[in-house]
Amino acid sequence: MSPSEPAKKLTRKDFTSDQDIRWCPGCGDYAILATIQRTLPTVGADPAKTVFLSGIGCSSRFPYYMNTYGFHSIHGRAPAFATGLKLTNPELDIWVITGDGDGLSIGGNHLMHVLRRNVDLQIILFNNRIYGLTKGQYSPTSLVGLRSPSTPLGSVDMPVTPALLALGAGARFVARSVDTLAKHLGPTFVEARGYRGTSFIEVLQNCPVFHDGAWNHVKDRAHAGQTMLMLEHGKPMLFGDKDGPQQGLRLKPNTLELEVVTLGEGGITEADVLVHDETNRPMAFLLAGLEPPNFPIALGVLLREQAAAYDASVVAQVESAKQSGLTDMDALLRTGHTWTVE
Amino acid sequence: MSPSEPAKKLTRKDFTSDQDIRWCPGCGDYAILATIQRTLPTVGADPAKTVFLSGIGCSSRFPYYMNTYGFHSIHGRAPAFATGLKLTNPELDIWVITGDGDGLSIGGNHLMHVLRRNVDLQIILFNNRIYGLTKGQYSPTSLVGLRSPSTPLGSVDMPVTPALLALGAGARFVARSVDTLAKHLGPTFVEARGYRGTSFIEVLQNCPVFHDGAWNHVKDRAHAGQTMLMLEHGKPMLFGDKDGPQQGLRLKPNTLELEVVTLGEGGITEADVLVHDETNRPMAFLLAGLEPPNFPIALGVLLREQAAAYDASVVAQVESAKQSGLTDMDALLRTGHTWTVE
Amino acid sequence: MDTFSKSETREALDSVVIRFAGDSGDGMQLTGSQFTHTTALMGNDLATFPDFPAEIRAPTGTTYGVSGFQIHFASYDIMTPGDEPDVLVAMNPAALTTNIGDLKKGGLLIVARDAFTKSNLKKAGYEQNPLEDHSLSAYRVIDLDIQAMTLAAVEPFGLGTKDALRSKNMWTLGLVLWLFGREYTATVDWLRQKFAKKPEIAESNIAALKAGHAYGETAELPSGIGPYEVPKAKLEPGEYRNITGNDALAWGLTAASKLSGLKLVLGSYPITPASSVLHALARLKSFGVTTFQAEDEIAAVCAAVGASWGGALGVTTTSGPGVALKAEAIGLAIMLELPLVVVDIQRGGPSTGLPTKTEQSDLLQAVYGRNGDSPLCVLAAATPGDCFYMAIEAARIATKFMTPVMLLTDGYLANGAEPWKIPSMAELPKFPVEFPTERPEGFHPYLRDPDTLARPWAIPGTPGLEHRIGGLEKDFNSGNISYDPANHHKMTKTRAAKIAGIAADVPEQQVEVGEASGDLLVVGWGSTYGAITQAVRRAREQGKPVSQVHIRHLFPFARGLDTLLRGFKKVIVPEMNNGMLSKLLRAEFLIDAVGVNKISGQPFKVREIEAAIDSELENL
Amino acid sequence: MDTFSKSETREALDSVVIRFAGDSGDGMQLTGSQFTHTTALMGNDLATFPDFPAEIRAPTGTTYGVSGFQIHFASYDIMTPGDEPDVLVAMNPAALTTNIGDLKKGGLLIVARDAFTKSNLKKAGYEQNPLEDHSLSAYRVIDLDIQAMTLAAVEPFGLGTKDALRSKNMWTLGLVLWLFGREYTATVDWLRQKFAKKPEIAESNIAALKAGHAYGETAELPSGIGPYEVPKAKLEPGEYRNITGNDALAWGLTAASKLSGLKLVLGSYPITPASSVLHALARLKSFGVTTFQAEDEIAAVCAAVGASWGGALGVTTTSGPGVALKAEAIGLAIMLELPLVVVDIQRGGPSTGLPTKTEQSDLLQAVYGRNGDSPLCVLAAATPGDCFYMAIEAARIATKFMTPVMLLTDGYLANGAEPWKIPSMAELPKFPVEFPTERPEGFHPYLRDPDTLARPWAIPGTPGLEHRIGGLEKDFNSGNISYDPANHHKMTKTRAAKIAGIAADVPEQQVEVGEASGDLLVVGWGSTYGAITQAVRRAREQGKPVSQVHIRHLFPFARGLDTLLRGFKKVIVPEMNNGMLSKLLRAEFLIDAVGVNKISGQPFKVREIEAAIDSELENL
Ligand SMILES: Cc1ncc(C[n+]2csc(CCOP(=O)(O)OP(=O)(O)O)c2C)c(N)n1
Ligand SMILES: Cc1ncc(C[n+]2csc(CCOP(=O)(O)OP(=O)(O)O)c2C)c(N)n1
Ligand code: SF4
Ligand code: SF4
Ligand SMILES: [Mg+2]
Ligand SMILES: [Mg+2]
Repeated sequence: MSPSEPAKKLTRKDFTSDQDIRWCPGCGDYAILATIQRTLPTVGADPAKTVFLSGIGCSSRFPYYMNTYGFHSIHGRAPAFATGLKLTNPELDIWVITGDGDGLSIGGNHLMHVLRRNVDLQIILFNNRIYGLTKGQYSPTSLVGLRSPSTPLGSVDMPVTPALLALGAGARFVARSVDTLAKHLGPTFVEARGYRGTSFIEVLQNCPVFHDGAWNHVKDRAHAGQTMLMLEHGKPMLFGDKDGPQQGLRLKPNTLELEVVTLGEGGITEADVLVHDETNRPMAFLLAGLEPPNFPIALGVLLREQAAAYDASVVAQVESAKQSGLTDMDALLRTGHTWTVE
Repeated sequence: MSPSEPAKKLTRKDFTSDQDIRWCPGCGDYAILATIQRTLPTVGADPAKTVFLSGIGCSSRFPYYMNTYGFHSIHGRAPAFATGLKLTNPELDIWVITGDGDGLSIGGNHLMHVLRRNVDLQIILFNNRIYGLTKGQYSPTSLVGLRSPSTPLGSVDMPVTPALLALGAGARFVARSVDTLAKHLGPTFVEARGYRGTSFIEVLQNCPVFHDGAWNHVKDRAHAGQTMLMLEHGKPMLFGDKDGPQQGLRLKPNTLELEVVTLGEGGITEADVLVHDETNRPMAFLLAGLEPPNFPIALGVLLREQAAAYDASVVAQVESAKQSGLTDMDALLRTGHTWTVE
Repeated sequence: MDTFSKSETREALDSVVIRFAGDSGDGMQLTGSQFTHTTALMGNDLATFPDFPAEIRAPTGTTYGVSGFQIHFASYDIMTPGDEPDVLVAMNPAALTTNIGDLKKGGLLIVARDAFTKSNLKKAGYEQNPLEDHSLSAYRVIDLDIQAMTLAAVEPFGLGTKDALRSKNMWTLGLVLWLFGREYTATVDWLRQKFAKKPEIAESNIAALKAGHAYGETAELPSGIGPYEVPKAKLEPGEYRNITGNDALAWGLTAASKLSGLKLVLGSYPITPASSVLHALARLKSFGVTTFQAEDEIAAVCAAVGASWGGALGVTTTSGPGVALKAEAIGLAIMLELPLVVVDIQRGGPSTGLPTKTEQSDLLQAVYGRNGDSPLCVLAAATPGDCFYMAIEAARIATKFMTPVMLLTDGYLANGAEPWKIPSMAELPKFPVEFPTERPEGFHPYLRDPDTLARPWAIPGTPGLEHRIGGLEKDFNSGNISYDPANHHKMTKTRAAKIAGIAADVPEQQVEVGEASGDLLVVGWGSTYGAITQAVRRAREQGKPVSQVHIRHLFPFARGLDTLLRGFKKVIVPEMNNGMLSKLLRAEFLIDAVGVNKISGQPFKVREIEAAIDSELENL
Repeated sequence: MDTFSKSETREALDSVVIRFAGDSGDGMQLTGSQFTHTTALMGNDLATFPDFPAEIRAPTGTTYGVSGFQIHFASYDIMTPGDEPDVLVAMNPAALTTNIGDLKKGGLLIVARDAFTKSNLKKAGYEQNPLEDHSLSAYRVIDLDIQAMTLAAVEPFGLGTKDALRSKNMWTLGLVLWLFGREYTATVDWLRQKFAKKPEIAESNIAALKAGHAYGETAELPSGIGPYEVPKAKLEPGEYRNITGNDALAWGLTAASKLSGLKLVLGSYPITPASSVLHALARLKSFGVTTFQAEDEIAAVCAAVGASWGGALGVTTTSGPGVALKAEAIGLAIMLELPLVVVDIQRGGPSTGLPTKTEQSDLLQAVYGRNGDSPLCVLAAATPGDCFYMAIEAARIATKFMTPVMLLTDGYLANGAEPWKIPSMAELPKFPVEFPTERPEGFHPYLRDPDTLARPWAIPGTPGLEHRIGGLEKDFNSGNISYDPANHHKMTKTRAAKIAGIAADVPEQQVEVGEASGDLLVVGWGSTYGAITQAVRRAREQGKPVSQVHIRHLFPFARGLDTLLRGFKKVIVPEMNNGMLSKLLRAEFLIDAVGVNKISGQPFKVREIEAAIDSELENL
């Protein structure tokens, strides 16, 4: 908080810009926006030090609606702009907003490199499994067979799983949540913000216009307990509908496979259920790939691994060079051999 | 083989172009070239149907030395050219040659997408952990701390592991070998060529000029038995120097971690050692990340998963449309409403 | 073919411009295209201009969510969608406020009165209801409770209010069709086909359509308002259809594949306003068309180049920002001397700019936007239907000269439609391509045809022609890599000469309208064709000494252009950019070509060009 | 400062051109730069031209593995590395065959005779040994067993033959130093410093160096051959150093950061010949310089733009193919109106082209290579040392006008060195940047300074100035997204006017040499400066009516250029491309500027420009 302003308690309004929101009615983006706007005041965020930076897509309109610094860049490149900005001013709290097209199609390489470098940013990927802004073409997360304007006979591209891709690239904080699950989404953002390094958060988002119900198999209220696994560090991985049986994930003995077990069946107790460990990378790999119908989808923090943040290392190197190296420009120009003409 | 030519037994010479090789003396690229030139005749390859397609880098000079069709494209984009070529003529046997800079830095996104699509190609990534052609800057596979012209105080970027990245992107055939291990490299190429889909092969390559010995910790002849694990499908993962003890990899009971065990110690027998299963993706993830000194590096086929090849699916869709759809251009121009002016 | 059968007395009009405007969700584009279709069947000439917001579905009632569709139809041949509407249909207050400024004084305004609710008025920024405060007295207003009448008409189908209201555009269409003496049969057919699987939707829409039509017939419209008729235009005999530029382009590319005998391989990445070419070609798989939606524009063009090397007609379609990304790879194609068609459907720039608006501001990027001396051929289409022919021309030149060709169209051509006389494939000249199969004496990949300077298109898979190509400079005599200084000079000159040589292969530049020399010449390119032609014709009808040249071959220019330009005292160049063709003409011919520039994301009005002509003539 | 102390009788020469040529592994670049260094210390003016192969280490003995270094030094002020060498040092047959054609007739040829082995001769394509077949009779040949003499000299250090032979370049350098009356002290010091950790290597090299020098002193050279001396040049008094263009550029950028008070943030991706700027800046972290080696050129420029938004001096360095990739992002920076310095160190194109050779063929890409109407400022440096000043000028304009600036240099400037009078920082004008901290009345991010039309540089982190920017068109009055047609026209014109306004902020265009009007004007830009100046001076010495203008501000042009151009009967434009500045001049001023084009990857020779001058004067 800046010294000139008296510390006052901020509210959602302080994070809301005066611009009309231009998403379609019913778009999942509204819910995500509301959650961010409600969450930031609770963690003492300062609008002046907060930056939302996006690419191009429906989701990438996000920065216009936040009363913070905002940068609506070009398609796919947000992580690169964010890296330059963070290296310039590491005090900023930077949120990168991207979509499954922006972040995984044209921008996949920047995403991968920012993740491996571990620049201190939050990256929220709005995954609606479709190109919204350009009117509904299939995206890298669309399932095989999807009929879209560019795949009238059904897509034949095998999709990518964002969390797996991130893990493969070396991401150290990987989380997943759902647009409309504000109570899960808000805390996930808080965790992400707290992590020093790149936090990658995939948000399952519904595009009612071009791919309505893409996540229904996950979100379906009737079976949400069975289709979503809410991860908690140190807690057994249990799930199940309120009134149904409690289920859990177990490692098949001596294999590398997970299986769903039902508590109380065949003598299975909670003790048999695998305990989530955020620091266990192989576990994160296994969890990232789970999907209904055979498994619930894993939500929450899949992986949190401490590591040096890139911006901190870069700054440290510059600062230590300043201590020990040449700092006088005139002297620099005169390094090496010089001679005088009289 | 073309009908016009009588089938004759080809030799290395048939795959050798008349161009002088312009790599530095001692470069690992020579060994890889020789192995390819020796291997192709053994599998009945037809120079007229074989294509080598590369990006830019020392390694990307490769196509000039092969007496096949060759295409030296631009930096990082070889997978995209190859995709277009393969969609045009699926009969061609296409080898993409790339480097750790070409394929993982500027070209990371194309690599990731070709892998997820599973276009039927072989992609050989020459990993010398350095930018050779531009004189020695660090690359995405360089280790933290590497001093290079662009990191005079040591690099602070966390490196990427090519095989992990490939797996995260959804690659279905992932292998690894070593430039100078012709006896391992040749058969690995044969396996890759036999796979219908994208086969990704990382070759550990030495650049004696700018990063000499980058793989010494793996290749060191004295301990090669301990530093290399030669994977064989269905065989226990054993390694060890000829005269030293036999070691193996085991899954730590009920965890997701691998550990090194020594046969004969503490009652460990071959039966305790994990058996390699090329079709087991979680296992491939675990193997891909192993590196000396704590583990041997895994060489050979890490993963081989059957799946539809993209080019085959695309062609099938076109062919079936040809059967059932409109094929008369005049009729097409007259679809929908037309009217006549007299 | 439908005919007009009604017998009311109708006022005959020569030409009418109607603009339909409403919320993005109100179906104005459908309404417009159905009206267009029926009008075409009636034998009028016509031109259309859809203008929709960048937002997919902006919140209802907002001004930036307004979607418009303008149609100009007449009993003579016309070339633009009209400067100002004679009739404005405004489905809500936002549509009214954003469009009323364009309506001709005394023009007809049709409004859905019951959409003028308090909340809609507020969203549109009205403090008072304009229907009640005499602010519209300059127009002839028909304000009707269209929503209520629609609900009444579709009541029998038992839809919810929200769904029922969806048909209000059809009610309105019915009324407007009646007003201009048009049948609704074609729309009825279309609705039945479109909603074949949801017959209740089809029937409720049809009911609304018929109700609107009936309302016109039975209700008493204010005096002095309609009904009208617009007699048939005298068009060249033949079979016609409506066609948008992007459809024409997709079909032209497919036709080029047939005429050349080449497989068409499109590498593309969605971008407004080019995406619909990808969509159209994706539907033509039965013609052997392969479409590849790549991960980005770079991969898209690279895939097209890979396809070309493999012996396909490699094509990539995009808009300005995409061309910027493709520059490096296009440079490679120039070095490789492979055929490639790059289509740039221009939109408002710079950067993301105005993605859904039209502009001609990529011309200099097309000609010069690459590193090194890297000439390629640049063409531009003039009308929606011309996109078909220019696509074929691009493919012809690309394959004959082994070169990338950049074809420029724009958002206006892409989405605008015009009646198009359908060609027969048999009339179109074939340009079969032959791939060498024998190894000629001294074969190398850069051995040139002495006439065209094109290199042989030897494709992988051909026994005996194995070769290596790449982006490094090639030796003129062997095709191997060469760093030789004199060779590089020679190769640069050769690449330039090859492209310059295309001029000898295309028709001489003709005057479009008027004499080949005189006082004032108006030079245009691309989609300004209609507006310029109309303006020059009108000026000439008034006896003004003005001619028109329209350029389709922008690089190299066609032979004869020089003489034409020098034949006039003054040359003006209307462009939807800040002066690009004028720069090329000045540099090439040293003539003082003066720009008439409009950079508003909107096409020229005929009137604007007439004004430019008048002011130049005054100052001559 | 070293002085010359020897007392032999030496033939005095005004100027000498020496070319050292050998295998890439022979250390010719080191030899050349050590000779350069000593020559600078001797007080000569000089210019150098390193020319090395694209291969990192081509196989020994091959022609494409030959590496060359040419130095021109004189007792007067010179500006080019010389047309043809007076002296050629050829370390092997490949070096001889690739370079002998350039040696002046009667020139001095020093060859390592014992490198003319059968296998080396074969690799160089010689059927006979040229040292034995009189084919070199046009030259004065000194053929020595340099390898054997080197081995003898370093014998005491007990190195293997391979290592021992590494010193043969030092032996040769010793001989050449002696020949031109130069001391070896500076090289000895340098060797001791360079090999501080390997004293045996230092000492064996020193032994070889001394042995070569001693050989000159003691051995009988063929009559008529040396020794020579080249008296000091009269240079402006001051402290001097040698500097390459890329070092000057890196230092200029760092100086700009000091002068502006901004943090320097470089986003770059390695590419020949630009990489060494990244390397140089990476070594300047102690000056607060942040360098970011990005994953590609696009990320590099985007990071620089992100840095600029954050309040840094954002810079990106690359060569032509990289600029092509950056085009889209540069367009965004234009729309965002943020400062950005893009340095294009041009190389031979198109495509990968001739990566290690020089060319000026990115000029039109710099000016026009983006989608939309997207003007930016384009500058060019004229000499290696000028890169320092133009880097500062680029930063000054970028920050004052809130615009991207493209600075063009080329491979010749990048690697070439010249003696450079070292400025003192106190003399250089500061251009401090202020970021607004208070929210002015009606603040919005596109509120403009009425003079410069620049928008405020409000940086994230500043309380109260929160705002949103992006690539969509902005409203002139609020900075919000606007699709309004008239606004887009106005904003396009405003962006153009802002860039055009830079002309008022830079010095008027001056004549470089000669009168401000007359018969013939030679107009150049960039690295052709030296050759053109020398040629024009020579022509004027012969009484020819020719003047010279050299352009540093290429877009917009500086005021006064128009008048200058119109003041001459004829204007010629020598360029290392197929005609680019000439196009810009023709389009802008409608004057018949005629290109003199050399596209060989090699800089102009003075003689070539003299010839062009003569032929133009004849035809006047
Ligand atoms: C260089 C470039 N290429 C293409 C586009 C067109 N484009 C805009 S958004 C988009 C895809 C958006 O998809 P996604 O990131 O999933 O966002 P969503 O709209 O679904 O939120 C595309 C292809 C563009 N603006 N710029
Ligand atoms: C667009 C573009 N950017 C940069 C370069 C310069 N460049 C050529 S090769 C290379 C890196 C090569 O590294 P790698 O792929 O690891 O190949 P290696 O030389 O090590 O085999 C770079 C940066 C280029 N040619 N083109
Ligand atoms: S198109 Fe889809 S993602 Fe875009 S705003 Fe509309 S509902 Fe949301
Ligand atoms: S620089 Fe390294 S990788 Fe390149 S050719 Fe030389 S040794 Fe091989
Ligand atoms: Mg999406
Ligand atoms: Mg490498």
